[in-house]
Amino acid sequence: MNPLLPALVAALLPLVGSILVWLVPSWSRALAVVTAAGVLVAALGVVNRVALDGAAMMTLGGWPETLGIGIAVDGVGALFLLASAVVGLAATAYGAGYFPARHPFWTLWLLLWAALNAVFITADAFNAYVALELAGLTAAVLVTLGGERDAMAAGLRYLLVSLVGATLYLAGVAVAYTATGTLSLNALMADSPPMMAGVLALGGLALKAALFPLHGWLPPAHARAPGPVSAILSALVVKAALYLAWRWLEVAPVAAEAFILLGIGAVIWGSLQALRVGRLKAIIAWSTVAQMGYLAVGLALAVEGAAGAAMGVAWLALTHALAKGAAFLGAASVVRAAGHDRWPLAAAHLRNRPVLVLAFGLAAASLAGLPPSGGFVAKWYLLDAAMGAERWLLAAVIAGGGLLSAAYLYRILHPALDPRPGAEASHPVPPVLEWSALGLALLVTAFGVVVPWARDLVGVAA
Amino acid sequence: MTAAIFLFLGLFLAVLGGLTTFLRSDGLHRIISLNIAGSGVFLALMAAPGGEEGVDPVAQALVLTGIVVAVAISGVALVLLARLAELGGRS
Amino acid sequence: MREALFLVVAAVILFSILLGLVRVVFGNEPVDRMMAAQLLGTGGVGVLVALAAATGEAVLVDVALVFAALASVTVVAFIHRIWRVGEGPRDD
Amino acid sequence: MTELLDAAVLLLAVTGAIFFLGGSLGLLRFPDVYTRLHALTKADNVGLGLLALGAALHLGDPWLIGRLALLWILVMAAGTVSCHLLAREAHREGRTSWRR
Amino acid sequence: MVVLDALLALVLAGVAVATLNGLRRFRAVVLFVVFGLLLALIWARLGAVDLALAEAAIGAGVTGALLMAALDRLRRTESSRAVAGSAPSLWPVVLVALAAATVGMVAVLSLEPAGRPPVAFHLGASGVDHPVTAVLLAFRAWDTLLEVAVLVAAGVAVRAVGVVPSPPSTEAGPLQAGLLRLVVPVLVVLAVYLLWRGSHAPGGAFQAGALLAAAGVLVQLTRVPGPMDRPALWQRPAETIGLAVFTAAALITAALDVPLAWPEGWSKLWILTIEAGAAISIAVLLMRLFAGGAPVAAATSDPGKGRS
Repeated sequence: MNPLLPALVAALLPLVGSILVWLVPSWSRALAVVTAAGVLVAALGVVNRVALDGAAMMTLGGWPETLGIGIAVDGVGALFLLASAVVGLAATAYGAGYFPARHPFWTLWLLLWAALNAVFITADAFNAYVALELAGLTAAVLVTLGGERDAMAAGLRYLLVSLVGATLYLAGVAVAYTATGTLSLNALMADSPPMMAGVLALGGLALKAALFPLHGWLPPAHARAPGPVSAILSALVVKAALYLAWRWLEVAPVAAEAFILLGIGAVIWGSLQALRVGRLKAIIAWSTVAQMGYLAVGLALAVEGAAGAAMGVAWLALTHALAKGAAFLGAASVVRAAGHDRWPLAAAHLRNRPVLVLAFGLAAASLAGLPPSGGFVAKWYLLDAAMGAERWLLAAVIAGGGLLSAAYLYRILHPALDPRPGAEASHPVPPVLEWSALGLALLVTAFGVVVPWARDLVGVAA
Repeated sequence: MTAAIFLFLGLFLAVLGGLTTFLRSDGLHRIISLNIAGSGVFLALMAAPGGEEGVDPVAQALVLTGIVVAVAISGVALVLLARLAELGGRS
Repeated sequence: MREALFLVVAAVILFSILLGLVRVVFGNEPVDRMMAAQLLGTGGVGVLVALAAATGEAVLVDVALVFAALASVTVVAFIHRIWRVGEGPRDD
Repeated sequence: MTELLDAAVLLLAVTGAIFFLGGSLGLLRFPDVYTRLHALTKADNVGLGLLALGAALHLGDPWLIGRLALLWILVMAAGTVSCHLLAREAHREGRTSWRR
Repeated sequence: MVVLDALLALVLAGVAVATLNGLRRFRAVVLFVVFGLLLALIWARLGAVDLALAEAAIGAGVTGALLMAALDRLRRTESSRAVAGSAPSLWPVVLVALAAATVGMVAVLSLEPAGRPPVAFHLGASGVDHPVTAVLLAFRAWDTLLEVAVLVAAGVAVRAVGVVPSPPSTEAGPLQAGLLRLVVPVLVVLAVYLLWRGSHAPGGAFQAGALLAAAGVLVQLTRVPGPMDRPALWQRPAETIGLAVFTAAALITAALDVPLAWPEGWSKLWILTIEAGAAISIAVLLMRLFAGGAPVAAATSDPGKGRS
């Protein structure tokens, strides 16, 4: 069977779900969970087929590649799709315990999910633009669902920023199309369009991926969004822009050095801010800024051909998605129990919740890159790639950044492990909220073990 | 010649609108600037020299898609802006 | 020859649009701006009709028809949303 | 026959263009809302009507002439209603008309 | 011709600068509407009639109304808006933009001419005779499907953001009601005509949808309460029918192992069906953007994220 059909289904199913949810709002939770299960099955199917038969590419509608829209999956794309399916399922399950049935969250989230999966399978520069706009619009509105003023302000800012990013990206696509007459990313890679195309497109994508110093919009948006939305945004939405940046770096490899510099800045600045801020969700949001720096560095190394970097960045994207999803879902449960997320004040609500503490601990281990976790493996590969390319400064930043993240994550865990008795929750926390966070955290730990398989899968990319 | 004039105009509008977005603090002005920048990009794409004679239908389709997407997003941005003002916040 | 005539007419109407724009840009109050915008809408129809006559492209008449059918929407929105009884149009 | 048609088209198109110019000038030079509205409607109704008639004579395709006629009716209706609404609101607000 | 084009370009550039210059919101709104009208003229001059139709329909019928509705809501709530004394001067930006455009122009014109996608060659296989429609609904149908999803997302978003307090109404008066009786039927006929004509000449779902939306906006402005002011059973199906038909078509063709390839011989029917659904949805969704949302549900607040 063609691996692209399940890939397309992974993008179409959420669309179907969003329509049904909008038409029959009282069943929305059940419909969304069924959709999420279907997307997971489709994503597993894609991973399976890619592992067995290798990468695949086709043009929708059967038109020639110069005319139609191509979709493609390779090992890396399959991993991104898998991350989207797993985190999406966890967020949907969490949302079922968090949002009531007749809530706009359901339609918007399923539309967002369709857009993300469309990005992960596309092989067309303009199709990526439309999918990015859909993702940007739905993500920004999801931020505002809490309804408070700060959430509205953060969401509006996010919407305008993502419109700026999309317009820049579109300008890049326009230049590339004018110069080469094609929109297919593969053909663009071969034709090497003028540098301006790559600069504009990558600039727009860097803005959407919150790459330092264009990250200003991310902490307020991710920290102010409702609980499961934060998890989706940090785990998946920024990854969509990052994934496209990878594709475009292959088109315009000259920008790789800039990504390395900005990535180093992001690791340092994001970590320092995470050490400083006084709210649980803000700590996690700033950690996303720092981790996007790692990913940018990894992308650049992979594009420059450093051995093992592609494996490192694909694995880091996957494990960061899972770990960050677990962390934000856990944080949302703390917020639900405490009524606020001022830190370390709210930590008292973490203490007598062993499930949550375990989830945070495992997620933190992966984020800091401690063994045994998927994050450890990913950072190991990145370190190895940097040393293999004889970039010692970069290796030092990767290693030192791990220490910094351990420091800010210790800020979360230390008060949680305090032996004093915990506080009573002000709002009940349904078990599904805690267990969906733990599920992601357990999975990310398990991904520290299945490395050889993954290595083969990423090898399919080439 | 016609195409060259409008190509220049499109590039001018794209840069002008893009830069002005960062100079304005008022949300409504920002949304309008962004729309002008987008129109500039569309105009440049349509007026840029194409391979063959006549209008490139692919470019037209892309711009049409872009126009509809821009209207949808601007509409939501306007409603969000108004809602934020009702809550007493500033953009 | 008639084609050239219609081109000149299109240019003249465009010039009159330019004059009307002066009212929009430097006008004193919203009503003036709105009236001028209305004139520009009609002017746009005029330019399109003249161009259609000059180039023989009949599709342009359809564009003009769309313009004409929508000419009142903006003014009606202005009356009902901006200039309401007792408030008067403010420009801010 | 063609010469006659040429002359008619010329006359109609040029007069139409002059009405457009006049409307703009009136908008610029007339002293108050009511008089400016007066200038505006002349351009709308007469200017475009003459121009459309000229174009119709020039093109001579019946299906096209029908669309031009519809177009003119629509513009007249829009102009009439817009000016009525603007004048009504201006009047309600108590604006007095200009006197020399 | 060149003189006309140069004049048009100058006027549009001037309108853009005037729109961006200064702090007055209403002035910016009116000038932006004018900008859209002139842009439609430019599309016509470039021979892009589909774009001219779309820009005319959206620019004259939707954008102005959307902006004025937003301005109205802003003014009724921001009673003491502190307007900054004066905007920073725009002239340096204009100079920078002129310089950048000159550089960009030289760069673009020095490019080697590249080929374009072979639309004409495959037009016969697409099922329609108008190349733009063939690109939108056959060659690049996946883009258009996602674009319809963007519109649905916008409609849902407007409802999610919250309810609009209905404005104090000015009564329409007999003349405006008469206008409605003339213009709305014309707009509907025009929309159907453009939709049908899209298969062989400029026109199509978006132009038709935007025209219908303009008709809806006129009704919304004339009747109190308007059709979108309170929830009704038809609204949600109408908002989603375009996306539903399109997604169903994609799923059926994917099940046949040829995703988004319309069955041979039937493609025109498939394309027209999808376009008709899309036009309805586009119309209702654009009206929704204008009218603002009736709330889906009371938004659950996430406790603990109050004012800081």
